Amino acid sequence: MQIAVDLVSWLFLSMGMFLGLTGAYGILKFPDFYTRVHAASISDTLCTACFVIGLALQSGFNLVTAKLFMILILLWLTGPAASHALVRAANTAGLKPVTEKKD
Amino acid sequence: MMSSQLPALQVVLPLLGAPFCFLLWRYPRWSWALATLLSWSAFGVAIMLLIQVQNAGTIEYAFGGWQAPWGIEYVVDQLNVLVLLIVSGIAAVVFPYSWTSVQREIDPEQQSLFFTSMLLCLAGLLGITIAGDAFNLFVLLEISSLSTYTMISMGRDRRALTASFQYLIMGTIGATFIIIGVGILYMLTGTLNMQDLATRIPDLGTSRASQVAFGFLITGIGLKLAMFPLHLWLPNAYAYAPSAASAFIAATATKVAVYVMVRYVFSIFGVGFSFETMHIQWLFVPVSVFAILFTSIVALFQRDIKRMLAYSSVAQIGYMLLGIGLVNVTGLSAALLHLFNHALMKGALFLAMGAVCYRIGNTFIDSMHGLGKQMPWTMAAFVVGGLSIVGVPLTTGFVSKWVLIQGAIENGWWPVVAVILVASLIAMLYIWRVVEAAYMKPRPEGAESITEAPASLLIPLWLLAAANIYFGANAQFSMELAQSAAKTLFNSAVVGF
Amino acid sequence: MLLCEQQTPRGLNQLPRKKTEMELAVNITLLLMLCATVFAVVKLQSLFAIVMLFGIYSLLSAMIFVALDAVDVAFTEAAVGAGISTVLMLATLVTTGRWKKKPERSGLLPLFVVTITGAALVWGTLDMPEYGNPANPAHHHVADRYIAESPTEIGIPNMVTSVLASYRGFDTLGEVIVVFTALVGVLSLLQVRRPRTFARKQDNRPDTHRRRPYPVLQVVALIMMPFIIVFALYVQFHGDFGPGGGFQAGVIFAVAFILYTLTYGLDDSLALTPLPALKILAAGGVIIYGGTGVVSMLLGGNFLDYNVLAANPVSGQHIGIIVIELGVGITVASVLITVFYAFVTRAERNRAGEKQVDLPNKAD
Amino acid sequence: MDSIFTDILAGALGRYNYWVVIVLMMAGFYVVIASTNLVKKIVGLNIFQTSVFIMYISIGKISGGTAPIVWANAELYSNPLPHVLILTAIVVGVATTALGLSLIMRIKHAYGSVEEDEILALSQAEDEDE
Repeated sequence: MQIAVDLVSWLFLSMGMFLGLTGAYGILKFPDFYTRVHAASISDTLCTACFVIGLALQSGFNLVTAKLFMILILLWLTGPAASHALVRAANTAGLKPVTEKKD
Repeated sequence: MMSSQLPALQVVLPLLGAPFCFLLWRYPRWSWALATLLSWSAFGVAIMLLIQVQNAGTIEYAFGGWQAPWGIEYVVDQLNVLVLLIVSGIAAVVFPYSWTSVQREIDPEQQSLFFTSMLLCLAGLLGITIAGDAFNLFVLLEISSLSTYTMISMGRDRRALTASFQYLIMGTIGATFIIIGVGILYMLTGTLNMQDLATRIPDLGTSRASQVAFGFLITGIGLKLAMFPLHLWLPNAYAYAPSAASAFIAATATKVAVYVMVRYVFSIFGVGFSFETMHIQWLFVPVSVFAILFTSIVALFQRDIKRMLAYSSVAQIGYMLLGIGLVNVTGLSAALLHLFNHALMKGALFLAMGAVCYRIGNTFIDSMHGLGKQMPWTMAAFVVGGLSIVGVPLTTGFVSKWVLIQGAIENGWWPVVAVILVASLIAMLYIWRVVEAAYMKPRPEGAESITEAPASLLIPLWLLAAANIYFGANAQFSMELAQSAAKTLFNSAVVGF
Repeated sequence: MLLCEQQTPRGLNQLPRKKTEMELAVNITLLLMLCATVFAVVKLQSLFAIVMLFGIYSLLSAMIFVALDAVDVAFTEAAVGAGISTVLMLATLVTTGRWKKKPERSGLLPLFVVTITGAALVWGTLDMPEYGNPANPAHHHVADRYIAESPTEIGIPNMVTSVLASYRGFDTLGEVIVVFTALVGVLSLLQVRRPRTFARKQDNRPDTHRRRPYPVLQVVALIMMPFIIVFALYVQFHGDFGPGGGFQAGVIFAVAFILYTLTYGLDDSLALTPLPALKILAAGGVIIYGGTGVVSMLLGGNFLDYNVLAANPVSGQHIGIIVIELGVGITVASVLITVFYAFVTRAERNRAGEKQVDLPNKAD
Repeated sequence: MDSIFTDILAGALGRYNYWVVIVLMMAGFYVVIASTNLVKKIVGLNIFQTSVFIMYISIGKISGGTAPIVWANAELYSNPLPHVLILTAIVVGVATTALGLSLIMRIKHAYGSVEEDEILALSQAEDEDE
């Protein structure tokens, strides 16, 4: 049983790690600001979710898990809002998205 | 019961008066009245402390009732009671003066903020003076520094802003150096209490870490007291600050920093460590000789008299460091005496400039032509202060220079004596420039006629000018205090305060 | 290092040794990241990037503080350094522009000064007590008593709070006064005013200069605010038992209003927290703190001696600490809110006046 | 030979923390004195101070210790005193930063620039005009 829980937990943790790395790669590779924010925010939400679930499985059913899920809710609330604010600010400042490679 | 609380009251009264002063933002006059009242009460407390110290010796006060190395302690002894007296005395004169002066120089909206800053600065300086705890000294130093930056930035010229910013950067670097030094000392000894440090530092011997701590502390304090190559913030800060602030800061802030230097060099590190291991005199003497000559000459070429006085201040700080660098009792008592006397003379000179600024709006030498006739009392007070800077007999400046020369002769350092004399000559020249402009040159044709400054400016100004003459003619009081403090610092340096 | 491994007392399992190694690895990683951040700051030209990197620097050092067991400090650094300082710097950039105009001058003299200072320090470390050794002089003499006696003398588990509020309570009063002094300074330099008043003067567009509503952000901010405030109160009153206290609580409380200002605009938030009230609270917090000291003086103790506040010294300490922490929290919160308003007022004023756009219209 | 090597290693292990902190401190200090941009100066000042804070906290660390909050299983606590000092210093630091930044905004308003050399040139021109 313990092994099974550990296995699932590690699955989630490595999934989170993979998503985090993908996000980081996206930030480096994508062509302009908007796509970069997109990469960061997508990986941000799912990645944290995976981490929290993985850690919650590690700790078992107790106060720590409850706190972890509260953190998750907080991040789900603030992360997208922050991405939204960023993009909106860029748009207001007049930053144009790159639509085609050669212009 | 109250008498045992005096050391706390000395600082707490102005410190807690400040928020009340701030709350009166709609009524600047009341906030000024409160500040003045508190500055007088601080002076009263300082006098009572002086009497207590002379009767009963060193007073210790434990904040929160916690014994010394664990809690924060205030210590009042013969050395710092002198500084307390001069800081609160200057405040008691400058605060009443400030109302009229501030009316001309600061917007009504900001006046109560100005008085609050002055009160905070006073509290910080008094606290630094009697703090017995190295870290508490840093906190109080920051209170006084932040309020000083605020006061300077309220000057009318836009250069006041850059002067204040420059001071903020250099002052914060200085303060950070001080906490680095204190941190290393704490690492080596496990204590922050000054008395405790003084007993534990000799056990460290000549460890490298304590030498580095010493270096950082000296540099940090040197920045605060405008030790020669680190003085760059000072001229602009004094020149562009509002008159009342210039007078208060010039007369007190660097003096308190000199006191902190003396405290660290003599009481905490001890004579043996500072002068035999670190040979700090070989820093102080050349630096101060150079400062005295160089900045006196620079002062000669200033058009703005406030700026000229600021450069003269750097030179005068040089005298104090020179006194410390002589490493004898006479030299140290000269330094302490000059600390006291210089506060009196610079206070008087800057107050006189404040009165001039009140009438003509600036302090340039060419706009002061003919002022000797039109503002006779103000200019007479300026002349008294100027004579004191030069060191003419019967003024305070003479007394401290005389003792300083004696100290130099004791060491057989004749070139230093020559430097002091030459610098006095240069001082005579720069004071003479003002006297010439005010008394010999006629008021230019068509210039608006000017009347004497109001009594609310003249009375404080003349109180300080009179103090210059009184303590010059009758130097026994300040001399005895300085000498006994210097003796204790040399003799019982290791034992403590 | 070797010495302390022998002295680690716990023998339940192999955890301590593992923990120390783990700490070492975490420490070194964080320190390296700090170095990288700092060198980027030295090199970069974009002020915006520099300020953001400073926020990262602060956050990283907060993590180091956690690794070095200084949880209270970490909390404060994260809230103050990474939070408030960065926000204030960003607000300044709105006014001053985001790009440095010129590359650095060649800094030979600064480099010389820095090298000398650094070399002196390194030279000094060579005979410094070893890092982390429990036998170091710093951990004995004064600190012993705080660790051994404070839980019974003061009666609260968090030793940092005991030392901060009671043994060194006067330092903390000084610190509150420093914050108050900063308020005095900022108010003398920058005014706090409703942007509407001077924007109207500039041009008579009806109400268009008012911020366009940000529905998403405003809703999120409204959801967050009560939680932030509850958290601030928790930190305020739980500081005796866990990390936290008046400073951290004050900063968090201020953050709630900064969030509100960012999403709803200065007009609305000044209506919520009028300036005179903030000023009175800022001074009031100092007066509460100092007043506790004065009361203890009147009751016959020394300044800030809480033992005399109640019949039983320990409950006296409790009362004293709660009251002064409250004073700290009130002052810090209202000062930071006011300072932020002052910064925003200046930025808004710039916006109402000449509009300067210095954002290069490129992704890179 | 072996003992010398372990000595050096132990010495380095015992001090690496201080050394890195010194590097950080000096980098911050360099930014303060070398940068011509006032905002960058303030950032440098903050980095300088934050690094000093790390130094203090390193002084207070005891290997194998725990945070100084009374806890049933803990036997060794890290030293709480440096923590208290640094709490104070952090708040002092933010106060200085706030004041410095508001000065910068006023300087920008008065001179139209936050570059030190431009401001210096303007001030000098003013000095000569008088």
